[in-house]
Amino acid sequence: MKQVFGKTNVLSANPTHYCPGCDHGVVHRLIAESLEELEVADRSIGVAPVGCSVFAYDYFNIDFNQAAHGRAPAVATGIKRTRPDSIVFTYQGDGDLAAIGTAEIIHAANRGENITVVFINNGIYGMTGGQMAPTTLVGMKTQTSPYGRDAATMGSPIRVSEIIATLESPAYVTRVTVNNIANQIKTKKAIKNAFTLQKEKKGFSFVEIVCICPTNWGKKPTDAHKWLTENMLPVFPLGTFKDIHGIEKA
Amino acid sequence: MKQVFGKTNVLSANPTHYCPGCDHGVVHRLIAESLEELEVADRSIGVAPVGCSVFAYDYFNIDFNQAAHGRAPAVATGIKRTRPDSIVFTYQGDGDLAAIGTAEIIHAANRGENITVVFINNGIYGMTGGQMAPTTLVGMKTQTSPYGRDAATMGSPIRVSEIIATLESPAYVTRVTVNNIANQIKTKKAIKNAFTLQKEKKGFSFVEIVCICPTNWGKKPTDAHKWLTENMLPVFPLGTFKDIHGIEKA
Amino acid sequence: MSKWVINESLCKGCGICIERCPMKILAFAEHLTPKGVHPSSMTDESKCTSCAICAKSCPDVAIQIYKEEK
Amino acid sequence: MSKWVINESLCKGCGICIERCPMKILAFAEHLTPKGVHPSSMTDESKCTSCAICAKSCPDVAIQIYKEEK
Amino acid sequence: MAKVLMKGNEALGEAAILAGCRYYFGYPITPQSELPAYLAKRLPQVDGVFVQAESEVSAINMVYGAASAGARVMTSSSSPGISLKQEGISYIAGAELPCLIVNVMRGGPGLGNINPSQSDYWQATRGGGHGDYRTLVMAPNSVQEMADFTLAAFEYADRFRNPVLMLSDGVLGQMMEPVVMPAPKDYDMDSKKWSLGYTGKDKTARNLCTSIFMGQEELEEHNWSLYQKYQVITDFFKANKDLAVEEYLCDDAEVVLVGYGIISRILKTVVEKCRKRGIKAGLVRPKVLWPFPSDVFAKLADKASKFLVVEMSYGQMVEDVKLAVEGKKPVYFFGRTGGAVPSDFEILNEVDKIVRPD
Amino acid sequence: MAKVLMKGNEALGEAAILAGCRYYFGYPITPQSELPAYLAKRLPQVDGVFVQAESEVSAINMVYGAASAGARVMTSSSSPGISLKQEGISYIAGAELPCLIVNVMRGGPGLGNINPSQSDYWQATRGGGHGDYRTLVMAPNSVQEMADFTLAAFEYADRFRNPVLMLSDGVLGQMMEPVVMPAPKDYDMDSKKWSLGYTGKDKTARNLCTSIFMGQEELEEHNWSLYQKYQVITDFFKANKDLAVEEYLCDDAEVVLVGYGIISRILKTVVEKCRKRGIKAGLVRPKVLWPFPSDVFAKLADKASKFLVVEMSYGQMVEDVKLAVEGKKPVYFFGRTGGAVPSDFEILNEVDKIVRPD
Amino acid sequence: MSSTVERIILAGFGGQGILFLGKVIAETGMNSDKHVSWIPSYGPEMRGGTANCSVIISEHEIASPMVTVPDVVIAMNTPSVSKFNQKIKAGGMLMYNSSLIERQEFRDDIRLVEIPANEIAEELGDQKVASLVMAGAYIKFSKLITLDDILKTLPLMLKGKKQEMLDLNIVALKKGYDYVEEKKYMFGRYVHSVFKGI
Amino acid sequence: MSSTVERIILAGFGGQGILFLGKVIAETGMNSDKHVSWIPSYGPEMRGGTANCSVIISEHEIASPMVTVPDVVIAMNTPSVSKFNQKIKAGGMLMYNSSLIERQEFRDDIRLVEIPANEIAEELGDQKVASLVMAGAYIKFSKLITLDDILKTLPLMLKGKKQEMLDLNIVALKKGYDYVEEKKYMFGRYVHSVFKGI
Ligand SMILES: Cc1ncc(C[n+]2csc(CCOP(=O)(O)OP(=O)(O)O)c2C)c(N)n1
Ligand SMILES: Cc1ncc(C[n+]2csc(CCOP(=O)(O)OP(=O)(O)O)c2C)c(N)n1
Ligand code: SF4
Ligand code: SF4
Ligand code: SF4
Ligand code: SF4
Ligand code: SF4
Ligand code: SF4
Ligand SMILES: [Mg+2]
Ligand SMILES: [Mg+2]
Repeated sequence: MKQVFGKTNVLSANPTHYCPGCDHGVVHRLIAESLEELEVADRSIGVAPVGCSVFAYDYFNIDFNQAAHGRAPAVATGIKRTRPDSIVFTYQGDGDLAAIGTAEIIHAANRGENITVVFINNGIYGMTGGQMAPTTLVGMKTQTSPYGRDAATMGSPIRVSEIIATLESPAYVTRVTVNNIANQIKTKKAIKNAFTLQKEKKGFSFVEIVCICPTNWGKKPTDAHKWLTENMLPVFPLGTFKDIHGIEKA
Repeated sequence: MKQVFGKTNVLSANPTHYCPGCDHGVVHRLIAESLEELEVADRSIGVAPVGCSVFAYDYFNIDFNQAAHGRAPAVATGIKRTRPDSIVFTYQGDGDLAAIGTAEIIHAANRGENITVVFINNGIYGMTGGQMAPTTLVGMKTQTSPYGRDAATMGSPIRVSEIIATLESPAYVTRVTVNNIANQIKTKKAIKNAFTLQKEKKGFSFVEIVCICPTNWGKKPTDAHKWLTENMLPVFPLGTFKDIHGIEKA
Repeated sequence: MSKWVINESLCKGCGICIERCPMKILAFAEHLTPKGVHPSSMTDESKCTSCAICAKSCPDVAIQIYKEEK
Repeated sequence: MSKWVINESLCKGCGICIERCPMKILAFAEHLTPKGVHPSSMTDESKCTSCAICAKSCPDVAIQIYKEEK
Repeated sequence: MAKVLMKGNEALGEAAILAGCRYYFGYPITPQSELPAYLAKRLPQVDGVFVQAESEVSAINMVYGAASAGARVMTSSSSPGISLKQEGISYIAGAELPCLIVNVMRGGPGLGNINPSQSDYWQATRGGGHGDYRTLVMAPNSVQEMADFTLAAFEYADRFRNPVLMLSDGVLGQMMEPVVMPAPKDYDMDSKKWSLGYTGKDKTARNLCTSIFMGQEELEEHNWSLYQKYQVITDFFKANKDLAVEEYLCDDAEVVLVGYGIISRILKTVVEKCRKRGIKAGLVRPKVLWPFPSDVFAKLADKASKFLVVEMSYGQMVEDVKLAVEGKKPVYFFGRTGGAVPSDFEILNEVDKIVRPD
Repeated sequence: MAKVLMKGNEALGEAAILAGCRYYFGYPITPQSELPAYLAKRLPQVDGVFVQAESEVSAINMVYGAASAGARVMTSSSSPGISLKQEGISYIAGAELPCLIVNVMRGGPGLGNINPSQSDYWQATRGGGHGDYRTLVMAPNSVQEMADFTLAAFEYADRFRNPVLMLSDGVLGQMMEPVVMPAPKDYDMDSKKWSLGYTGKDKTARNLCTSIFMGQEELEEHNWSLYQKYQVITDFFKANKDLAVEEYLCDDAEVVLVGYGIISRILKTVVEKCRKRGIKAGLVRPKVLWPFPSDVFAKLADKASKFLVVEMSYGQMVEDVKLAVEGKKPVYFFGRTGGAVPSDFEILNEVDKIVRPD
Repeated sequence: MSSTVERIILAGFGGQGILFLGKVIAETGMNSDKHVSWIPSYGPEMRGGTANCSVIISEHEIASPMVTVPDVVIAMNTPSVSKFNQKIKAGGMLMYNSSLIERQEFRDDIRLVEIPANEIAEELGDQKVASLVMAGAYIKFSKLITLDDILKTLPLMLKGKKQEMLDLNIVALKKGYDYVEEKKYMFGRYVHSVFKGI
Repeated sequence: MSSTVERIILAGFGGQGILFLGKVIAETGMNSDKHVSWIPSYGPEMRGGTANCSVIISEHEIASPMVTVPDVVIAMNTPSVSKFNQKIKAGGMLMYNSSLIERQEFRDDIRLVEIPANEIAEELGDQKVASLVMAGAYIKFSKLITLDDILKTLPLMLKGKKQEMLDLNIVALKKGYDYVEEKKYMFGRYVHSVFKGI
């Protein structure tokens, strides 16, 4: 018998602390596999955020830095400038990246730091128990929008990929999801594209992944994926917003 | 003899501390005149930034708050939520708004705070003696880009209006300049539009004004306006990026 | 040796693999793991195509898939 | 009374009004103000159209413009 | 009013509403998240405003804005978030604006953990921000006090035009105890004539809120007037000792235990156990950490023979006790960190070591 | 090397390069802007990296990243900017990363002004950030020391894996004095085996940089090990007194003047004038503010009869002197704020009042 | 248990209703004019991991609300036993959910009470009320609150919930209460030997 | 002036080259093996407003580099006189730019030296060298640095600048130096009365 699927060694053996069905686990695997396939794992440095993935460093067998809430792109800048031959990526949630870390992500992107940002957009603050994120859908009830997000006073979901794409420097900006296997394959491709560009020192790459948070959405994982498809994707359309080196066509 | 031009009473009698020829003075006047014409001066509250206009409160005869560097939109949010019938505006430079205050401006805009933001884009940190701003042109020499801004490591000028326009909530986003009298008239119109919308509680308005900093550009004021026209405007195209209530056509 | 191997200590019982298996041959087991979870289990391995959709769907990389070598 | 009135203590000698006056009738004065500035000055008021371009151009609102009433 | 079983975080939230606070700006962080969650529900019911800011930095600056416009306003966070607010707090103190800032302390430094801690004492009492300024710092030790102190805090803030910091911790925020809600206070925004947007008829000049004083003389004068105000606050609490400090069995105490917040509750148990064992122990519990009730300690230093300070840190308040005691008597210290709340047994053990050093 | 007339800010920048520092991340602010301007020019000449961050918050986190990757790295700012860095500093201390943070102090609180000041002493020495941590704090008093201390700072930072804070002020940053640049040091990034991206051949396990310790025991153990390290640092400076403190004419001094930074220069003049007038004055000048050279004061308290602490604030370091003196002798204070650098005359006047209190 | 104060630690899996169980006891105490306190464990271990809370009911004002040496531990799963078993006061009580916890070498200086809470709950058709079963069992031993007290408090706490829900909770409570009665042989100061003997 | 230390405050408008003037003096002192220090005023008043700096040249190590009581004030404009006149040490010197500063009731316990710096500079064709004229005049009085010293230092400071530029600066320096010589009547410890008499 030949193994057709097993765990990559870039993932550690530690069981994750994520809730049952949480997409974080899948995305971790796709990153790990990409680093392995590109043969860069031994010189990769991850930057974990504050958020559910704060312990990401426990799940990857690579060097890791645990950054302050929202500051991963600044931390990654410091690391990459110091170790330009490393493959440096941040892994950030929507509270981390789109709220407190707004300035850091925009300016790292604008400087064209040669890093990769994996952005987990699950429309909620998972770690802290379900508060409203900048990407929370209008009408959605959360701990801090108990009557539903009101666009008039709390604003509408922020589309970060679209914002990043207005900047000149970023090389690759794309939005994907892992709501089914077909999309998971595309996500893997996107992550690999991003790391390939970095390996080739071609600049800043940004992969937004629309994800579920079954726990704080109050849904079973399988229902959550359905809900994501029906409600999140219309607001966060999948697609590539910038690809200055045409890597998707290559 | 009839006076055809005099100083509005909304401006104070204090001479400004601005350098000879600096556009800050003109923009101050346009704001003051707009408030007067809309008859809202007595209920207007300005928020001064940290930057050359830190003393703006000395030049207007209205209530003023002097905010921490970059935080004027947050401060204005606090004021406006507390005094919803006031006319609240921030007056911010490009270091203030586009660097340290990136998160604050984006999120105030996204919440659709019913405030007006006047954004003075002079491509430099004036107050601190000429450091690189996020809007500094590529190649431009500053205190902190002594060999010229290098797009590869320092990024390219950020176009804030375009970013703000990607958000759903803002009602009005426009870029103007005061490099000549014709454009000054358009700028006055834009500022008045912005305050009119606020008066009518129609949401967030954003007026970016491309300005000169003769001192730190090392140019005579009149040359600076020429330089602005030839070099800044191609990078920061004038125009209205968002006008959801169609005020410009009204 | 099985085509479908699960590490039950990793399984959190989320049910995604069960839903996504095109052959519909996975189901929650009767028993509980020490974590208090009914793990995913194989009901009819003969029907398994080793497509690995289940394994790739698993957020906890709990499943390994083998295929008969030709 | 003049059509063109300047408050010299406000003038910083930036020269913008001088450049923008369509009639080209403004020029730097010979004298220095206490601030050490050669202020803008009127060379030929008869040509002044009271268009106020100079006044509106002045960042320091140093100029006031009057027009003969008809 | 009837007793309700409530979490400290929630009791504080309800009390803020009773105090007339209608404006909350904050950012989620454990272990204080019940407080914003509570207010997100309650404030809209009383025509108040709840805004989840994009960050702690933004939140404190919203508070700065709202306070300048006359609002009774608050924010809350936990340790790392409070660090981010330091610039803003310095501005608020500099501009002499009243507001309430709640710190439900957790373990540090850095991300640390979310367990209860008292390691932000210095930050709170010495000003973690820049410049010569002080925040009035209060330290409740029960859910009831989380409520009662909140009402007092808003009063002090307005009275002294100064930010008030409520220094709580994970246990106090998370625990439930019965609480009787204090009576509500009326609050009229236009009671602040200096506020921006003031709509009172007697408004004459325009109002200004600033912390910039460019000239040397100007700033020194401002610093001096702040300094004078801090003296006034200090004198106020000296004159109203009961508001500032709780003394328990100190009259004949040979060893005086010192602790604030949740620790003081444990120390009370320790004092009781000590007394049962024949050790004359007493307790001083500062309810207000700044201004520190130094005179109480100075006086006790003439009577008691020893002091033992207990903190959930490696020793911060102990410095204030030492400063007050001025070397007259030995001041011992016992601390636990990381979220460990020292038990009465451990502390008893320390007392034993001190009392019977053989 | 030849003497060069240089600004303190620039001397510090050049010295950083000589120390092997090749990474600077910062954000402009007066009165330290010459430092980034200098390094923006110089670093590219030595293959170094200069990044103007979008904010102070971002800058300190870039430092966190670079330090974790093994860089000799620094940032600089002035008071309000340092307040914004507090969360980041707490992280750096928590993760035990070496780096240099320069504060060219200006007047506060809030925006204050840009004049020289010493009102961030508490923030620097007590940790303005959250949690039980310490930064090593150095206080140069001349342009030469701005350079010399910088080399030492990087050495200490690496030796103790701890952030070092250089507490300077507007005068020291802006003034020019002749300076002889110290000899350059070699620095090899891969000397730090623990660094992320470490490329040494002996790399075995993966490297990790974090400040989160979720479990209570874990964090307490970490806090304890930090505490132990702080003891080691304290002991190091006790054993190397000359590195930590300058004493001048203290042997027979009746009144000991105490001040750091630029103030200590003025105090030296005052001491000389006192001696001329027959007043036996001496000077203690801490060069290192944390760990505070308490033992020097403790010892002097047995000899000298009086202490006068002078600061450009309303009294911060004076607490450390009092803690050290333990009430044995009176400790007086004189301070000016807002940018006023007290003159020798004023201080002399204070000395007179103390020495001849009639 | 002392007749003036009861210090309880309740522990189990995140989803087992531990915190609610603690609240029911505390709220009942409060409504019976006792002094009470309730402190939860909080934080990430709650997700997936274990949850616990400390409750004190007392005739007198509660100085320290921290429970380091509990009079009673109510353990709903195995990890809870290992975590808290050693902390119980000598002469105290370990009440454990025997549906999920195997008999083992417990301490011999404490009282042991074995309640098959999940099985009883399952009989009632809803695993979720296992915690109420434990509450009922606990009441049996309490010197400070009674079944009556808790029956008065529960409806107040479940206000707004469906009547069936309330009824079910009450039944579970009573089942737990009665179970202790039936299994009289479980009492005794040192029941360790009893186990061995069985 | 003492022969071991000279404490100078130099003040004027922002654009008058005050800081550079101070640097020239300090740098000259350093190159002549003296101890020196230079402290600028800094900040927003520099823009448009006034600038000033304090320079000390000393035979001995400089304890305090702050100049509160200057031996010499070099004033380039009127506000500088009002700001610093009263601070000058009794017996000290006020050297002022009489091109921009009117004669007035100065103090009668200081030496006054009047230099029409702008006029001299204008004669040389460049207003900007007015500060060098003052430097030259100052040298005349210095006990610690000489014209020769400054002539050696100036080229080092203007390295990279055009030769004409350097030449012009040197001429200005000398003009200032010589002007003092010519106007001998300006000396005298208390010249106040002289003014009155003129
Ligand atoms: C400065 C600071 N503020 C707030 C927090 C609390 N906090 C931890 S995680 C988090 C948000 C997590 O949400 P997100 O980034 O969306 O990640 P997710 O958990 O959803 O994956 C917050 C606010 C913190 N640790 N530090
Ligand atoms: C927290 C903080 N960081 C930095 C500064 C210093 N500072 C003052 S103004 C300014 C930038 C001014 O530039 P800009 O916003 O473009 O305004 P301008 O002066 O060009 O009008 C900076 C960095 C400060 N006061 N506070
Ligand atoms: S809280 Fe949400 S995002 Fe976090 S681990 Fe659970 S499901 Fe995933
Ligand atoms: S520095 Fe520039 S922006 Fe500032 S006042 Fe002068 S010209 Fe205007
Ligand atoms: S490998 Fe394919 S067929 Fe086999 S169990 Fe998994 S999903 Fe089903
Ligand atoms: S997807 Fe994985 S965790 Fe979920 S049920 Fe299947 S095996 Fe278990
Ligand atoms: S009013 Fe018009 S014509 Fe008259 S001076 Fe001004 S610009 Fe010239
Ligand atoms: S525009 Fe105004 S400031 Fe400029 S020269 Fe004319 S009058 Fe003077
Ligand atoms: Mg999220
Ligand atoms: Mg600017």
